[in-house]
Amino acid sequence: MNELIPLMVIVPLMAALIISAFSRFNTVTKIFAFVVAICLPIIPLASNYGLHYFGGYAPMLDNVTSVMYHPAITYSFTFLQQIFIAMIGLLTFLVVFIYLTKYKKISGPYLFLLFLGTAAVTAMLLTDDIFHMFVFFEILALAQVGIVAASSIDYSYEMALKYMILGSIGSPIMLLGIGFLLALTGSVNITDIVAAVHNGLVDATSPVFLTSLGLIFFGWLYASGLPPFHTIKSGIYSKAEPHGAALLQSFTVISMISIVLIMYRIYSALPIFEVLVVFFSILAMILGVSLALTQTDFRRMIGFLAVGELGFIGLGIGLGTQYAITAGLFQALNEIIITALLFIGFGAIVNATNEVDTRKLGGLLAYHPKVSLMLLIGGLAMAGVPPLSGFQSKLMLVQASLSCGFPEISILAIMVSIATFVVFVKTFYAMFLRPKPNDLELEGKSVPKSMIFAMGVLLIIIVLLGIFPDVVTSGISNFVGGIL
Amino acid sequence: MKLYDQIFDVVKQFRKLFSPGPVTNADVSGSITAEIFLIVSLVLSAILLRHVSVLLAGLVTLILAIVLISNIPLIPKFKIEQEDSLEKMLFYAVVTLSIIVVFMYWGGNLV
Amino acid sequence: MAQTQLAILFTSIALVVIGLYSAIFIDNIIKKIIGISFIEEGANLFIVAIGYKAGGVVPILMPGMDTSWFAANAAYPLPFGLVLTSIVIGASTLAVMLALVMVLYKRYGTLSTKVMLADTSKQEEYNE
Amino acid sequence: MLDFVLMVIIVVSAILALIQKDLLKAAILTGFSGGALAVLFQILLAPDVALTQAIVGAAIVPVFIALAVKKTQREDS
Repeated sequence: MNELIPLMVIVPLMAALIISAFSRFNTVTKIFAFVVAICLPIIPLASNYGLHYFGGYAPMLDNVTSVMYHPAITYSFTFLQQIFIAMIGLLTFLVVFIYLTKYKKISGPYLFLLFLGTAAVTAMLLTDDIFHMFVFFEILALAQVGIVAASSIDYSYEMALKYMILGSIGSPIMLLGIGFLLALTGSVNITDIVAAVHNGLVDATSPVFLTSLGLIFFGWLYASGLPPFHTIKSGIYSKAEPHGAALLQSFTVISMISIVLIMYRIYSALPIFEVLVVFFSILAMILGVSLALTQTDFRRMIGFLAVGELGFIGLGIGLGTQYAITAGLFQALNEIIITALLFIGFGAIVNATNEVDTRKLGGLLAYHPKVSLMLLIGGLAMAGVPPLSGFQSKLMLVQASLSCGFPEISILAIMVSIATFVVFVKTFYAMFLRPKPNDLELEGKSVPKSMIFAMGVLLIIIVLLGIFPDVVTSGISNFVGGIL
Repeated sequence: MKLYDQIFDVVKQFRKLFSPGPVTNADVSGSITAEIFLIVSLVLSAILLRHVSVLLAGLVTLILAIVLISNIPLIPKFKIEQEDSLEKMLFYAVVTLSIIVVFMYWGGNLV
Repeated sequence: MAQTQLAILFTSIALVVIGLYSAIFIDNIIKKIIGISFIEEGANLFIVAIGYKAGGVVPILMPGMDTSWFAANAAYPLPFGLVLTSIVIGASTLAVMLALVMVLYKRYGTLSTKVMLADTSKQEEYNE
Repeated sequence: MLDFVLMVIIVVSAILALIQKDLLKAAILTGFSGGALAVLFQILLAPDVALTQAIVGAAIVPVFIALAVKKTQREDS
């Protein structure tokens, strides 16, 4: 059943094109988008693991040097790709569902952008070809800009343009890094590059190889929103529509882990790689959380928290043992779900009050008890309170850094978790528990049912992953053992 | 007494951070938490230098702690540097890029 | 000759540096976008130069060519294919940026980055 | 020899485009730079890339910039 592997990219891509072409027919397009969105999480779950060679060009064995060459663009599909693609598919389904029920007259281009982004991140996860990854990375950047610019929030165009200008520095620099690698190895297939590096065909200590790491690393910083790009990432989250922001952060997390896994496979022999990743992750954790503490716009606050949580993922990868990388990837999965829940929930509050300033809100618990309860559980999961899923991954990370001989990092991770908890409790108090200000109008506005449904689904996954983490971690651990 | 006055001045300076608009207790306490968190976490991450050299780690930690504490409140200065104007973001991006490339080309083998 | 490739390396580095300079120091947004697009051109030029072979032939197998001679003398075609994609991506990115600039010009009436893309709180003051 | 001349043209016209006060001139100089790059690609044995770059770099990009300048303002103030 390996024919299903390319379909994971082709289905959302074709759906995007068809929807934007036929968006005049409102009802038909709605039904079509709904059906495609339901298919997205089902395809990866129904597919078998394996490799897919585009064009059918199987790997060739060079008889002289007895080295395998991969002439085709290769998609590799394992447990890690399956779980992440299924999760992103589920999230896309929920976001599309919220969008379809919220507006009577749908906009074709917006659905186009949502499906295009999903297709791009799926391809980035699956691909074993570094240039193919770069192409979809650029497509993803365009889709993200479109999602931000399409929102009706003030100053969204400005933020989109800022993101794009920074992106047109970040992406060519990454392309330059890929060019350096191509010059050294003569191939863009990652398996071939890794083989060349490990067989000693490339001098791992040569300055050119190190510079290619630096350039690709800078592109990775832009893709994942670690410092110095943390302000723009939190900015675009706060300027997108809430359901769009929920999808945007998952795009960020997926592009972060797909690029960092590629870098890990190529550069893991260099000790400087792990130092760089850990340094920027710690910086992201400190800056993200300390800036989140001082925000008054709660969408911006969640944006900074999301950036701070990314530091945990980088920390897991940077420590470099099997247990640590498993913890980092598990944290990535949890963060996708939890941050999506928070964005959708706070978006529901914006929907019901038209206010984003925490100083002007209050007393919402009595008006929206369901939303506030689910938001409370989501926030506790993000801060790492047992028995929710965030606790499991953070516990694994702390144990991993202790066993690597870095107790400082464990203390730092725990402190960041506590500060996250403080941010959340402060906001929850200001928005839900404090007496209602007199000039706040709450009558006659309700939260859409679809948002509550989406939050409920995500909440069930959070609780299930918190109670049974082994379902995911054992599979991820096998995958990590394969690339070490 | 100067340090004492400075610490108690911090709360007054936070008022400017949230202007225009009212300042609530939760915001001020959040800012104070951020201040303490920033100092402690930076000092804590300086201890990581002990894997390079223990003496260096001790010196850097001490100097960093003194500099940070004598410069409170840090959060207003910090926030001005990280506002979302394009110029500041581009400046920090380009500076980071040049530091990474120069460091990798000439010093990538030192670690 | 390797001289050409070295010279191209310097040219592409010069283009990248021009782009980075314009990103920081040029205030006019259209000129800034023009400058940043030079980074992309520098990267493209570098990648094309990887495939170049001094004294080689264009990597198209014509009828009547000896295959082993062709394999030894043709330029490496993989980077060329990559650059094709990259050029198109660069042009589309530029088009989207210019479209956003046109929309924002109507709101602000100036092309200065300091006004148009300042901090959000300052923009609120400007609009009031 | 032609390749070195072209490289000089690329860099110089890029610098000149950035110091113009008139944005339309900057657009035309960008086209110069893109066209010279296309010829350089031809010399570097990549005729397919040269064709694309000639269309995109020498025609489409300057036209886009000129359109943007026409819709906004011409002089750099």
